[in-house]
Amino acid sequence: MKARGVPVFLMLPLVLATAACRRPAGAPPPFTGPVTLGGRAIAPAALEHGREVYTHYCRPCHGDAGDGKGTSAAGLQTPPRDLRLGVYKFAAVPAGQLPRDADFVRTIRHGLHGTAMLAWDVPEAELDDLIQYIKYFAPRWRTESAGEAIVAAPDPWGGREAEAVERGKRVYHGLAQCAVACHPAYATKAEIYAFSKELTGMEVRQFRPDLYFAVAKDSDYGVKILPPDFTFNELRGGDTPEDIYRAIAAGIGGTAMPTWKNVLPDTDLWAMAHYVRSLVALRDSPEAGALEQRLRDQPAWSPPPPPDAGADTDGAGDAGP
Amino acid sequence: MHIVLPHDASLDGHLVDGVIGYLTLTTGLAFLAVLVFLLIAIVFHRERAGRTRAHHTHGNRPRDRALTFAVALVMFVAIDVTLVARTAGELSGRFWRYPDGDPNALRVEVTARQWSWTFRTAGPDGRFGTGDDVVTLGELDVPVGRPIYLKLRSRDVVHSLYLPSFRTKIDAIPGSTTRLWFQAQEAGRFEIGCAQHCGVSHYKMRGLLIARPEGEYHDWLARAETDSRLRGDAALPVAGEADGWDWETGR
Amino acid sequence: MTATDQSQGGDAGGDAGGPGGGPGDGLEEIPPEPAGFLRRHVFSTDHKVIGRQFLFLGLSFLAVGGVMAMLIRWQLARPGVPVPVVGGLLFGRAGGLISPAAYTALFTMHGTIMIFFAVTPILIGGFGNFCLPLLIGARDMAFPRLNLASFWTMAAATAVLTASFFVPLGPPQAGWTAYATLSTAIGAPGVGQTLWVVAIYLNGASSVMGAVNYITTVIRLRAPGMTYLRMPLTVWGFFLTSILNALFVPVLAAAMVLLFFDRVFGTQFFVAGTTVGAGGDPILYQHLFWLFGHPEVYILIIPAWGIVSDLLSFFARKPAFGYRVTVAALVGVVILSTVVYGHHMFTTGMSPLLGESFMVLTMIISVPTSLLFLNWLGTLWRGASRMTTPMLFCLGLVFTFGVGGLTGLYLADVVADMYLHDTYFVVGHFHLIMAAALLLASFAAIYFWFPKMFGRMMSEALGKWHFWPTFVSLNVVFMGQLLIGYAGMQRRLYDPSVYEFLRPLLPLNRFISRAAYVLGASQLIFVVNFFWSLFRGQKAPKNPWAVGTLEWTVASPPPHHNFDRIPVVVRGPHELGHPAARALGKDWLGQDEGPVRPSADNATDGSTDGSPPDGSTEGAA
Amino acid sequence: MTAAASTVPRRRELDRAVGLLIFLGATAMLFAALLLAYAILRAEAPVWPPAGTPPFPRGAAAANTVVLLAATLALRAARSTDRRWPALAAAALGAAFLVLQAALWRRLAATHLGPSAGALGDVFFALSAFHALHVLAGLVVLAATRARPARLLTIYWDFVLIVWIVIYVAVCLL
Repeated sequence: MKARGVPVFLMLPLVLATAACRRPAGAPPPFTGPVTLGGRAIAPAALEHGREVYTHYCRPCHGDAGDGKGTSAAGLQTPPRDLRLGVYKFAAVPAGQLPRDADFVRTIRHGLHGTAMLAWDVPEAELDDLIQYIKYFAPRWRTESAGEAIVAAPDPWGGREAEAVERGKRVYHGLAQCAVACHPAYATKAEIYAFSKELTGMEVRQFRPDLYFAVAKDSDYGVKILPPDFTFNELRGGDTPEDIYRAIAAGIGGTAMPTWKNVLPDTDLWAMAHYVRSLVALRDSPEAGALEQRLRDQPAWSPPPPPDAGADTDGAGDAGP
Repeated sequence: MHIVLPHDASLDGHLVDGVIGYLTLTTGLAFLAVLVFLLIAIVFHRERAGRTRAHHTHGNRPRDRALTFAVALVMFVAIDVTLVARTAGELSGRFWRYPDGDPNALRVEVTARQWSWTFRTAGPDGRFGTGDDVVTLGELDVPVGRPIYLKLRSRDVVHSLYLPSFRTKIDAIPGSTTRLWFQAQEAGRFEIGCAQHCGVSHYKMRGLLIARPEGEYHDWLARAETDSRLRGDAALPVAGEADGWDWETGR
Repeated sequence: MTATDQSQGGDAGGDAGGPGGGPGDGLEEIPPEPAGFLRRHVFSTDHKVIGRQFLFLGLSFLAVGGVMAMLIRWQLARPGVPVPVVGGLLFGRAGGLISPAAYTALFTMHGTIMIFFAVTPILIGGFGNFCLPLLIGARDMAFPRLNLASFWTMAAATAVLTASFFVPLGPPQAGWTAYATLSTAIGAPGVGQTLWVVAIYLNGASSVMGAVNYITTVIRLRAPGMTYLRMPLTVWGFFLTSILNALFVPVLAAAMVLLFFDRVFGTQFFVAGTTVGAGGDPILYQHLFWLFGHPEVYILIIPAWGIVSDLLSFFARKPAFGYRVTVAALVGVVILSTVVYGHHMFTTGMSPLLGESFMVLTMIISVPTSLLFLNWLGTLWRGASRMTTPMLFCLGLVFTFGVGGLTGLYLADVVADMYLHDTYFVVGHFHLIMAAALLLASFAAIYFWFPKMFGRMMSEALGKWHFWPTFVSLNVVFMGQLLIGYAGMQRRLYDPSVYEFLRPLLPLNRFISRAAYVLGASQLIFVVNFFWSLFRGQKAPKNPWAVGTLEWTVASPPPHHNFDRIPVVVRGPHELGHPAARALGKDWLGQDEGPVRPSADNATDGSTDGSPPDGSTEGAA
Repeated sequence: MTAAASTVPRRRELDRAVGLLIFLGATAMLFAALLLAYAILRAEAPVWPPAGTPPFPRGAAAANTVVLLAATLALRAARSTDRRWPALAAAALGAAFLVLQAALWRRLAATHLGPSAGALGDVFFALSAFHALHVLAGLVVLAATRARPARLLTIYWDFVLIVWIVIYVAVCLL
């Protein structure tokens, strides 16, 4: 009867040998020596460990090759990042520069809201290896280093949030002109005209027809990206005033959202952050519907007569002709 | 401690609760009887002074056998048979009577993947695969008081759409389509879970079901349709690849 | 085949057969005891040595699986908090806390180890091997070398499984059921899952080798007079379990073969979804798995039922009530167990007709099980129970099995299952049956046969100290799981607080975890008792429990060849409290105990089992 | 003593026959489960063989069947003679069967019928490869008995042949 055990024992080495020799297509080869990433030499053991962590948490979407084409990726509404590009949306560095490790940590631990990028519970102790492995996918990291961090100035509006929101509304529509070609507007045309004239001295005489909707913009990721409608969409990078400040100040890498830091004074950036935050608070509330209704029902607006008519009408926007 | 069933927001959840309650009652009584019998046997029929010898019987007499079979049969009829009868009726009358021909039902295509849910409704025109399809990630918006008819597929591994507040769940399986229907009876936000182990982050696969009164749902749908259109969601591949989701025939 | 080689040298043992005639008569040579340490203790073909090896293997893995359970409970009580004491050692890379990946691996390996590498070796491998030949009056198994191969195949399986902890990407993480496609390359790219498949296949090979051996042994090697209806119920348990093993473990093996091909050769039997070109079917895996998996539940529990049926009779000092009905019930369960597996798949969208059929069949299985249960109660009724440690564990099993069995009805019902499926209710239910009941049966068996296995008694006092905390905490843990599941908590969640509706359950989870630690800690009493008794225990007499089955007619521990003379069996296994024995100054009669004058008391009972001493000489051939 | 000496091996032989039957029953369950998997996959497929599958080389597989049949017959012949050559022929034919199967797999893999190419190739490869392992086991036992086959080995060999014929008919012909 012993003979019946024989096939089993015969199979064993065969089985183990064949089992061990399959490697996922496209995955980086085994690491043999240290790799310099972002100016730091990373040990091969750390990268191999990073590969394990990556495979456990990231692989279904971002894929073995880091190309954002994992098994589960197809059909995702916000496509998973192609990590080979070395372009990242959310980081506290000027848009287009490489993020700092703290930015990776924030994105991995807190996720990107409204996407399949959830807040993963990768243990703190394993995060660094994972981040270095993620960097390995992008050749940029072997020659460049992370950008200078954009440090948030202290919020100058503490205790004066209502004032901040009011100022932010003006900056959003009048100074930063967010609604000109990207974001939806949240003010009447007359208001926007007035804000713009007040803050820049320029007269906005023409509006795009779909002023109250966002406009999909080209991006470096090969897909069009729709800027969020703050009263309807979740903000990917988080919706605390700090998160919003960061997104405004640093910009969104690879997209049309530029870096505003040093373009506008910090007071105004914070004011916009508070304003956007106030819009986010409307989400799924009757007030959002009311605002929408008010904008839809605003009286037909036509630009005031050319400048010779009068130079100092800085009154309310609805002081139309 | 807080051990209650989750809040029931569904049309038929009380039937499930009824079955569970009925089972708890009947099996509880049966077990109580067993326990009493067991305790008597243990306490009084144990070896002690004055009781050194057991009653010698093999329990093979017709009387013994008749008694055993009778008790087993009574239990079977009292619990199992009534339960099966009740369940079969509820299944054919409610849970397995899918609203195939019901024009009022809201049809939703659910795609499960590691580790999120995608919900696609047909949008205002009522047809899938057109530009006004509404696609949402992790959030299922439904009207109150209408049958919600889900068809599910999975991109990668087996998942299970679990609606604790609606007392139901159904697996999403790669390569085939499963279905489920339920109806929300009240507005509110309810959690959607994944019940089938689907990998390391299985526990993260949480979704939200938002039930709105019909009017609010309408407003939401219009807004979401615009959003989906601007985003170009209609171009997204769905889990079923090219063959489409067959809403006409049963499965 | 090889037993003959060994037996050729033996003397013919002229008087071995005894008076009854039959196949053992004059033909069973006493095989010589092998010489050398390796031959005697490591690569022995002696069923008693192999049984002890299986027992030690199973107990070691029981400890490993138990520690894993404690870690799982730690995570559920304190999500994301580093594990005290052992955290740095086990999860150093994650900073001493259990990461989601580690947690997934933990519950996968906990289930795998407990079912395939703890309970199976302890009950079927350990006690099956040790008891079967002794209880039917044989010198060894029918195929001793196959028996040896069976153990070492199991050992190879454990080695492969252990190896999976040390490969890149770590141990398997697809759950003990390893549902496709999570267990294919789509969800589990690592080598660990492949090793798991190999380990389960080897484990199955070991089980089938054991089953071939057990069935042949029971069919061919019963002592003269040991008719099927005089076999102890323990033997019936192992016999029926072996039949299920031989029939259904191959189905699991087939699933493993196909899964192996999917993983290694790139076939697509179970692969579907986005990556599929042609049609694989993940549900096919579930069908194959549960076609095996449901009988597996009975494969594990039937030996426990057999053992408990015997032990209840022994310690109630009363014949097993309705022996034939019990046997018929066991056979009925075996037959029905093959056609009910679909109740594991109610939520896979099976057709209504199929779903209702499986529901009805599953409900029908409650008839034989309740007959069995009622017979246990009948055995206890009007007995003179001796509350020894094995008896306490048996009574504990009766209790937990009652709860576990009744909660099965919730899951057999399609409507209730829609809500309860894949929640902790399922976990509680099968832990009550598979963990609590099997653990209690294993302990009962260990306390009962320890004297025969090792020649020393275990401490009764420590045994009772072991029983009470075990029994209480066991029930708290698993009934707590039932409650948690009733409140809606899904299985296999790393951190339930992700769900708002589960957050109020945290205090109960903490409470369950504490009970689980008590359960774990009380096993230390058993460990102490076991090893202390092994070396320091009181020497065991031949028949410390005063019962009549054949293993108690030989020395403790039995000699290499078990029986100097193959016994001739004249009566059933449970002649306790027998009036005829009164004349002999005791309350039991041995199965091979010479002719006893049938007494009037016996006749009035209408008993058919106490058949005339020389009535049956049914040969095994 | 002579009587005893003649009965003990007979009893052992019977023990082994019982054991072998149970073992073959278990193995039959294994192949039955594999064939069941095949049947389910086939029943679920809209067309069979799946669209785009090249025609199966039935002739080559039939030739292998003949070789295995010849091996079985040779083994049977070896039981009724004292000569060594039928058993050696059986061993050679069995080995030839394995070599031919390997050649067939290579050929199939080259023509998009190998594993991972499609359902038909998957099924044939899995079933035939697993069956080949059983043929290999038979060869090992034959070698272990130094080409003096026991009766039980011929039963096992018959079983392996029957399994192969079932696989051939079910996968290649139907």
